[in-house]
Amino acid sequence: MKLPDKRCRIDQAIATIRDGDTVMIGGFGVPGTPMTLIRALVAHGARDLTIIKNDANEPGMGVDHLLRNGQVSRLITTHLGLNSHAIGLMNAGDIRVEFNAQGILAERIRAGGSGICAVLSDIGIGTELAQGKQVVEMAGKPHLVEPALRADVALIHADRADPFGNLAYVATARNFNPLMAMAARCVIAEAETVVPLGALAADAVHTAGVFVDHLAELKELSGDYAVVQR
Amino acid sequence: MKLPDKRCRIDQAIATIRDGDTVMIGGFGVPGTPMTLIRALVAHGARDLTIIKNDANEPGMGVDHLLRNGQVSRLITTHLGLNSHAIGLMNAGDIRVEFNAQGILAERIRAGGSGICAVLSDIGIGTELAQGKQVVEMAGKPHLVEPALRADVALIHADRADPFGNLAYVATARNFNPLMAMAARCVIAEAETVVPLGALAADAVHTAGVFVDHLAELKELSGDYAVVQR
Amino acid sequence: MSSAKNRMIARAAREIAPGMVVNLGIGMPTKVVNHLASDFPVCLHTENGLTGIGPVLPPERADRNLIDAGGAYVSTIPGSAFFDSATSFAMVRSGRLDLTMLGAFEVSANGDLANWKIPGKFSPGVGGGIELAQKARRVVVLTTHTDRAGAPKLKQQCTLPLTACGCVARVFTDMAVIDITERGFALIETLEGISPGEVANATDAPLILPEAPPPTF
Amino acid sequence: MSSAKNRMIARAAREIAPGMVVNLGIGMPTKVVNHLASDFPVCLHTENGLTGIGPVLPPERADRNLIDAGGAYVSTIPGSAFFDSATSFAMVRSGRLDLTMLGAFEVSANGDLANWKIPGKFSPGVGGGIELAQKARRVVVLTTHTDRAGAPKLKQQCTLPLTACGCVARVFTDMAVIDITERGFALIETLEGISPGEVANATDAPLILPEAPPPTF
Repeated sequence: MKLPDKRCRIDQAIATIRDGDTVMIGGFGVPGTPMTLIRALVAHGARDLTIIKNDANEPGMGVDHLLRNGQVSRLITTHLGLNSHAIGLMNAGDIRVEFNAQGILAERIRAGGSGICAVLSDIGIGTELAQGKQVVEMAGKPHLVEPALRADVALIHADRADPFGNLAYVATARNFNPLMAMAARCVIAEAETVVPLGALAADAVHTAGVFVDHLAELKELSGDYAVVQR
Repeated sequence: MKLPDKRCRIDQAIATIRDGDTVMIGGFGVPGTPMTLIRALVAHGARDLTIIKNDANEPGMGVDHLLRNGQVSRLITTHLGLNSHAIGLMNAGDIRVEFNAQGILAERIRAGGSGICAVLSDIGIGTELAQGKQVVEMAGKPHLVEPALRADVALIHADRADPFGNLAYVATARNFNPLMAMAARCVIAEAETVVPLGALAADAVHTAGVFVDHLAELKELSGDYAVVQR
Repeated sequence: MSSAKNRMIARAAREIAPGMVVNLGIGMPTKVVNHLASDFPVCLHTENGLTGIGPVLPPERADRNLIDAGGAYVSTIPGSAFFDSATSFAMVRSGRLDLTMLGAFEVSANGDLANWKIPGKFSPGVGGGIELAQKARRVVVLTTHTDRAGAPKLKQQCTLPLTACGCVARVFTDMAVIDITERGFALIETLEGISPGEVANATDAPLILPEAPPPTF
Repeated sequence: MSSAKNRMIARAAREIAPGMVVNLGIGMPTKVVNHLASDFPVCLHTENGLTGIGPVLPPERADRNLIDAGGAYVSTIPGSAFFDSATSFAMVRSGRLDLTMLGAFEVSANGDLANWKIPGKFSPGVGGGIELAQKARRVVVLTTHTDRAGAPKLKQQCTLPLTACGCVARVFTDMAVIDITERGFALIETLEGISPGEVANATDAPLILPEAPPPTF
């Protein structure tokens, strides 16, 4: 047996995204944000997207390009504190924003990626984040039903990959990437380096290739990925 | 800042286990089973234990020593097919056995290790494994409530560790170990090798040391760990 | 193994399409791998935490830490990956397994599968079977057509505790290839030398026969 | 930063006991680390996926892939570990954080915390704050005693949306150290030069005073 090769051109992979799709995008700040795939999605132009991402990056960076291009109608996120532009769109009613507790967003995505329908949690009970949520009693205590999240497409940034789509992340660029890479019908990964099959040790794989549908090697790393000067 | 040192003697760590405790034990077959910690628990003699383990190893191996020593009153597991002795104890009513679907056992342990109260799943609906379980309707469909599992103590086998308790596993010896290492009040890990702080790359850690309470280096590897001759 | 079983297993191997992710259950399904070419593009999954299973090794070359879910000492291939048990079943339940091949005690005409328990006689636990049966995109069964006493395993309804309901798409036996259709069992192929009538006689439910003589394997 | 704030932060640093796992929230809590000795045995956690945070680095030495939850370019120390966001909050919710230090808009006399939203003015989202506040084994707050308009932040009841109920054990301010007790706010220490009466006047709830003059910091 040998493992299939999933390398592809970025534009061809992104072309499968349709108006109205739900798109998960990895990253926490700049680290782990698939900047090149986002630029390709801007060029592609699909609209009315629901974006699931921890944050909205900063003005003029990453997912903010999708916001500025009017492609996003809904954002499922945890914190927009570094993007005043996104907050402005939210306050103007131009995008609908659903805030999740950060670890609950992570669990909902992981549940979606694990074929689990929902998790029961006591996080947020007594706060406005509990409003409108289904409640289940267990052992006499109330718990919130946090439904699994899945997406049509996940955009993932990895440090290294092999042609089968096994991925490895580096430092805090891991964050939501391994979770989202489990939770979409179509998983598109960009990797800074693609090594030959077998060069990524089986014990060092962070996301197994079976979760990944399309893999693109980044020929060069744009300034989008650089250290942010503040 | 520097990280604390968690190295300890095996007998001292195991001495904290009390009659009636719930003990998670890693491993799927021989790989990943903490054979040395199990031998120490046999020597310690704590009784009326609830053991949570994927399987019961084989007759005369691993957790079967605890069964033969009469220390186990209850076993939460997925499959006993390779241990006719354990099946005999179950059929004679000497131990109570609760069978879980294997991935659901993994999820229940992970939920316990993640501060999640339960997961909702459709696995087993329409089979006898669904009997007696709480049902929650979501989107008009029934789902089974699978409560989180936690333990008083988890016994873990790792390939490599550093003094802070960061762990790395090898090959299929990983299995339930990273999940159980999250899900117990007191986590005791045995490692084949303990390397200096910093020698285990931060990206290569499989279980972060914050989950681990006590770490023991195996001075020599007993025959318990060897390839099984059939 | 009998020649009929061998031909059943060889026929089942043709069920695997290039590029698939496949889990082969313990027993006869595991042997399907022997009928795949060494360069066939497929990813084999074992639920104890490995994708990219390589050949089984003899004890003297075995890695003590590398087994499949049946306890066989296997190996890796370039591109293999190890992961924990939660991740392994995340793959299964989230639909990343294209195909699983399982054994069976009974299969019903609507695709119910019973393969884990015989009350009072055999109850070792369900292991990973429920999730494989319920969640793989395609579930096929490899089984002898009748049990040791000659009783049919393909029945109108299962009498044993179920593994999963309505999950089986196709059954490979030592007599035939049979699909589960909306109208029940349908004969697709027969073993060379076996007639459709013999298959129908060994099946404890109506068997839809093709109009022309079916292909043989 | 004012001298009073600096002394508050230095005092808060003494809250960290050897061997603890600690998460320091964005803002003043992050600065607590500057008051720990370089060989102090502690494990700092940041929710974007790192245990064992090392010193903040200047841009020219920064690793573009290595930040803390506040976006600062940090470093590792021997024994650091990286992990994904689900694992990071698994640590938080399963009780592996001994201590978290958070900022606050308001703290109530029963330990309710409001620190994420001012309706109509400020609502950037809750981030990881709820889980830190609700699940760390010990939650302490670092805040100025009053807001910019001079209004007390310690109140009988919070008026802003809550982060978590009854979670705060202790508050460090630029005037005092105050514990939340079953009977409400209790004065523990005062900033050097501040009298218990001044603290009570700046607190919008009853303040239990010690019988003897409290220690200063």
